[in-house]
Amino acid sequence: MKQEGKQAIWSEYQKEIADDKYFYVRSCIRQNFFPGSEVAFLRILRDVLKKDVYEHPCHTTCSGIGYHSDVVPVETAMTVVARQFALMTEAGYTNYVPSCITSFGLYTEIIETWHHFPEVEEKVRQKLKEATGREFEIPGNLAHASDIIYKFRKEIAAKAKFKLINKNTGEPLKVVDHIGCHYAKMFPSKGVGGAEYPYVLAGMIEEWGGQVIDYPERRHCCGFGFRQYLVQANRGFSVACSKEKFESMKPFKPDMIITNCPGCPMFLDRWQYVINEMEGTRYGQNGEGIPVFTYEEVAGLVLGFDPWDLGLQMHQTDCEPLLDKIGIEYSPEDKYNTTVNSLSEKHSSLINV
Amino acid sequence: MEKFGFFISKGRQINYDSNDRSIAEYIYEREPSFRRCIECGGCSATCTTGSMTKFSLRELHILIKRGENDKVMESLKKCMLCGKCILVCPRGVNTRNIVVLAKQAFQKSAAYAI
Amino acid sequence: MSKHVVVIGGGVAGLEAAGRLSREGLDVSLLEKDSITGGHLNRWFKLFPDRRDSSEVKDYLEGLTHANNVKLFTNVTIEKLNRDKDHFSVLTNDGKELIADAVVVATGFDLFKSSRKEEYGYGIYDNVITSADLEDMFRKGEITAADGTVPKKIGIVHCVGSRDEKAGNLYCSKLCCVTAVKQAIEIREHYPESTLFCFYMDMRMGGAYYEEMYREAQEVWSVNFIRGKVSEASETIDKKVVIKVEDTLAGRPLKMTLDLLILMAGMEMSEGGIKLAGLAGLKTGDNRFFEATDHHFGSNKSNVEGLFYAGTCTSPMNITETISHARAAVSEVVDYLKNS
Amino acid sequence: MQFDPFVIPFNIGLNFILLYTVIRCVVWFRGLSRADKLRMQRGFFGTPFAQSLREIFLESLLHRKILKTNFRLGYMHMSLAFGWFLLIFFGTIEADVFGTRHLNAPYRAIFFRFFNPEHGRMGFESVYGFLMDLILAFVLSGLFLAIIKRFYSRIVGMKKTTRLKPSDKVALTALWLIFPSRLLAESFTCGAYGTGSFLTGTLGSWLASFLPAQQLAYPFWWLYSLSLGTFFILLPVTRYMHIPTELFLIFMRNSGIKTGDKTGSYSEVEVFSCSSCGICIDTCQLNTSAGITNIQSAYLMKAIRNNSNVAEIAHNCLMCGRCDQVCPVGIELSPIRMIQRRAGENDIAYKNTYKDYFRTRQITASEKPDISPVYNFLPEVNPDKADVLYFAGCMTHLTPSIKNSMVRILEASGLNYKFIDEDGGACCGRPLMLAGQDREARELINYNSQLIWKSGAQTLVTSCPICYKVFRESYYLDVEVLHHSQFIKNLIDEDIVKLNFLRKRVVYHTPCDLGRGSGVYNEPKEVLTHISRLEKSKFEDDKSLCCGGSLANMKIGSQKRSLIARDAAAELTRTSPDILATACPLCKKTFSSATTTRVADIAELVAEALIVSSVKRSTNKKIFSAKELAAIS
Repeated sequence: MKQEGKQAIWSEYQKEIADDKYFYVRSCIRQNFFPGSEVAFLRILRDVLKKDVYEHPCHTTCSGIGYHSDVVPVETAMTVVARQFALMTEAGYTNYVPSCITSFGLYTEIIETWHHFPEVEEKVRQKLKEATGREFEIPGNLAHASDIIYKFRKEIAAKAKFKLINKNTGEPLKVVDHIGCHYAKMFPSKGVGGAEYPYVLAGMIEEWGGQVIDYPERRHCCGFGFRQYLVQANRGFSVACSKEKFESMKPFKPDMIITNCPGCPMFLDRWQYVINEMEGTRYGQNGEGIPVFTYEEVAGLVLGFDPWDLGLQMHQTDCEPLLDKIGIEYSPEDKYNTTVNSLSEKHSSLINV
Repeated sequence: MEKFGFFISKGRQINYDSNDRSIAEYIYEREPSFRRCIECGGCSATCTTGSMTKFSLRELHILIKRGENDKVMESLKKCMLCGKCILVCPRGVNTRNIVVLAKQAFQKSAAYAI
Repeated sequence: MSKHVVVIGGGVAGLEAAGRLSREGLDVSLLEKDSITGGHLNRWFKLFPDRRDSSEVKDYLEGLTHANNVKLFTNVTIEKLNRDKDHFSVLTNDGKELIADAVVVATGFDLFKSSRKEEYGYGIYDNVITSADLEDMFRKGEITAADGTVPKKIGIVHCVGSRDEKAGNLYCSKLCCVTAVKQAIEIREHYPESTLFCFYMDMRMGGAYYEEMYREAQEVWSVNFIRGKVSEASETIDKKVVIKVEDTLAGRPLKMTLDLLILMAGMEMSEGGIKLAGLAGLKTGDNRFFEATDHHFGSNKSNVEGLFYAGTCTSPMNITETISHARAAVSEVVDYLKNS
Repeated sequence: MQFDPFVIPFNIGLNFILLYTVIRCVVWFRGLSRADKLRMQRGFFGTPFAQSLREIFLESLLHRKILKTNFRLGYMHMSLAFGWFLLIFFGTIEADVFGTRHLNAPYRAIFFRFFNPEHGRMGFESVYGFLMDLILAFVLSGLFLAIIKRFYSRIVGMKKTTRLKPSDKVALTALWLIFPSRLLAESFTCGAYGTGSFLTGTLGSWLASFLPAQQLAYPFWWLYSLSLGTFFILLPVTRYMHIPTELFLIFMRNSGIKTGDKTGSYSEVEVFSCSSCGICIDTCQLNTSAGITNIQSAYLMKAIRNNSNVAEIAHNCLMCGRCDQVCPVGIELSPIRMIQRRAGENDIAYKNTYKDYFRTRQITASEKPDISPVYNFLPEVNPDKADVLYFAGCMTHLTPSIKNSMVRILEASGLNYKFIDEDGGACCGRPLMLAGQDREARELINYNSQLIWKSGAQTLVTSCPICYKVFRESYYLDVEVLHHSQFIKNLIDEDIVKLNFLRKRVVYHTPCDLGRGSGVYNEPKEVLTHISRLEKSKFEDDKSLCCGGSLANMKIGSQKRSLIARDAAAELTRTSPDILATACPLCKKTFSSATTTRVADIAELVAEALIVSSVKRSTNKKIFSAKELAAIS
């Protein structure tokens, strides 16, 4: 692997990312699968980086999940998206930051479509006006939440309490970065580092002390694929995709996987359990699984957040071995005992950093 | 074990690295014209058997060459050796001998013993 | 007083045109951007289909120009090219101004930059090389993987940068197939224990004796041909290359680990040509090559009177065609000068 | 002097070979089926015995067949075999008449001169000596040719000669030494005693003039005896075993025994009767056109004898049957080859139970061959009733002009016919049989038979000699099977179709499976005579060439096939005929790409010659039923 080759490509795929005043929209799935991650994002931006992040209470699904499951027509999706943009416009923001990769993909796709087919945009504006009376501006800057963390990776590194380093050996942790398919595969120029060698997560890993693992099935989908998972009979295909990735990354002995998509951490995490139950195979070291994290969780860990505040207890593949490797302290008995009160207490302590 | 209501799918991908190509090697050694095939499909188009049932010598050629041998023998048996394929082959591939050799190879190979 | 013709580009077409023009009794200046003439011939080792040494062709071409007293200017690029009345004024980077009665443009082609096909990882993966890199190895007489070992399993990807909308080139470079076959045979000759795989979309073996070479590659050299466009390459922990391709004839996706992957880079309009087109207002086609005034009987004629094209600056050509095209350009020039 | 130690090698050899031959014949006899044993017993006491003696004299001694095909080669064989026989015959008489006593042991006749050095000085003795010298000279002339043939086979009119294995070489050297050593031994003895006739006497006295003849004679008698003994001892492991075996074969054949379809005593005797004379090699087009010189029948016989590489040889043959026609020993070469092809298949189907027994001490369970039907995808068909069935055959479907011509002829005939494989039917089964896969072939035969029975037809016409042969030989059909040439001949004879004269010069190529394979030689030629000017080629009837396209050969590729086709077509078109006619779709297709002369099937020419207007076009009403037609013809 020639790093300079990759750097040449990364330098070609740099995107503009706004540096403040974000209109943040949550993800349908992530709020349920990894609720700690979005909270952590807000804490990092507001409390650690002191940025202005606005959340609108009337925000709904972008309908991308229905669009990609073939149940929502594109015109409907466009109008729903137009409404989200209207909320942003009404709130006085122009920098749109979705938490979900599929939303990001859908927004990109729709904005691009409108660019090429202004008459469609005109029609959507008209329909939105008729239905809701709202009007919208196309976001001045559209960046995925992981782009924001990527942008501030150095600031986070500067405030880091931990590095992605095995404290026992002093070696960097071997980290697999998995990028959601809808991040850059549709529009390579819209992703940091492009579609073939995305840099958005790799940049964080490098900055925070880890070593990026580039394995043969890096580009492969996690297997979520909407329809593949939603229909139970198809789940065998979904799990087979994850399995292919695990088999491929296994020789590299990764310490952890980091992802930027709602579905990927879910499936890379849960399918490890399923594969172990069905075939008795585990892919991590010492007969353990490979812990899977969202980028917010990793950022939070690096900044010294409490693992249980980050929602790591929601993971099916245990994350404790990794915490031990990094040297992060945690209380095992608190794992499932977290209360809202204790959370807010810890917040205040953190904000004073 | 059907614990979750589904099985882990086996991919359709040909894994060339791990596939067994001994059948192909057996044929290559004895009938070098096997290498000349350009997969034009002439043989399958004229095939007496192919007109009555799903049987494509062209496809079998490829599957043997890739080491996807699992269902090839079953198919090979359907050939009547009538020889029309030889007459249409633009590359002079000795197709009948390939069928005979492939059957031989399968029968000799312990891995595919019936 | 004999008339003066400037030939731009000292590759196959330029050398042939310059030599022949000079033989016609014209005063010829040959401008070459490199320090030596010969163009792509300098990089290629053996030529298809007869596998002769490229230096033989180069010797012939350079012999032709030397014997006919062509004025050669090397390390020269063109800064200005204007037509005033019935003369051309050619201004070079070293400040010379050449006044010519006619100009022959023979700026040739550039090889497609394989790193643009990011999914193949050229410049990133250790063991992904191009057809041109392989020719360098042939010249050295040693084909090795990045770690110096002898590659056993070698893949060749056809149509890299050709017939590919994503690469911006809709056309077929037409010589990559035969180059792939030639190189596959050469590798097998060099390492009889190696196994070769050619991944092709179509085998376009249109030239004289090309198809015969293809047959020979299959029959004598046991080269395996798999029909399908390689979709992606990646690297294993031991630096081998894993490729994914659909074996379209089996109707199944296929995965294979290779010790070395060779990309058959296609032909593109040269950067020098594009620059020249801008300077002189020359028409280029959708494929970015110079557009001749007529496909059938004006393939040397440009939209500027007195300026003619020779060789691969108009479309991909093999050496035979390039030389023929250059000779045709010569006859166009002679014809033009006679009547002007 | 009655005995000398030097005769011991000869005596041992002779006794050994006699005993061996007797035992071998007994074993072979016991291996025969009951019916064949009876045949042989009956034959031994009947006319076949006399026939056999006659044949032995004509073929084994005089080599009449070889003499007819190739005089020089025939002379070589004759001089060695017949000459040696005469030497023994007259030698025995000589010993009996002139020796000290009657009824001598064989060695006393063979080494007569040694024991009677003074013999031959006067009168009748010298005349007899002259005769013996003459015979020896006769044998030596053959030996001279044989030695030359070994190194320059063309001199005796052979393009190729057989290759030898080591034991053959030793035996051959011994054989070559026998007669020169006899000549020298006798000459030295005669030289010493001043006896001998024109050969031994002259040579003897000349040698004695400068050599100590008395002392040198004895070593040469030893050499003579040793070479005889060595030759006899080696006989069973060499090709020369054919000498005694052939006699037995002739008796068996004249008793009416046939090769059959499995290895048996008779086929074994045939294999051992092959003298490797190499005539089959010279006849074989794979040799003469394609340069393949290791698969001919002589090599097959050798491979079977030596148990080596039989399968590869057995399948590399066009099965044109040309070698069967010329084999001077009359071995049924093609049936033996077919046995080997089938045997190859069985080897695979039945795994040897005792394989590796001595290593593992375990008998592996014998695996039953897979006998589940493989062609069960064939559709069940209920054909319309018809009197005449037309079965074009797979190959004919690739030569649509033949198929269309036959349809025109059938239409013109007004017969109630049905084209059963119009949309492509199942294969006839012969290609599978030729590959040795009889079981699979039987499935197709059963399928087609059902089809034919269901149609209720009485006549089955096919355009393809391959199909024709298998329909006749391997189908159990209650219908008359006709090749289309025979069918057309009937139509002409019965005036059912009227034909123009085409005014073309035509050479007819007899397809292998139709001619040598099925014995149909005349009908196609009569049809052609009716419509064109038929000219003769050098390769008429059973001498006809193979086109090279034969399905029987599994091994050769298209290049070799076209070499054969080109040579054959060139021979056949030597007189520049307008048309090269044949009666086989495969021959037509093969020749078409091998010559610029127009190649046409008989059916095509007949269809061209058809006078349509004169035909009563009653498509539904039949003019003749097929049975009537058959009865007439």
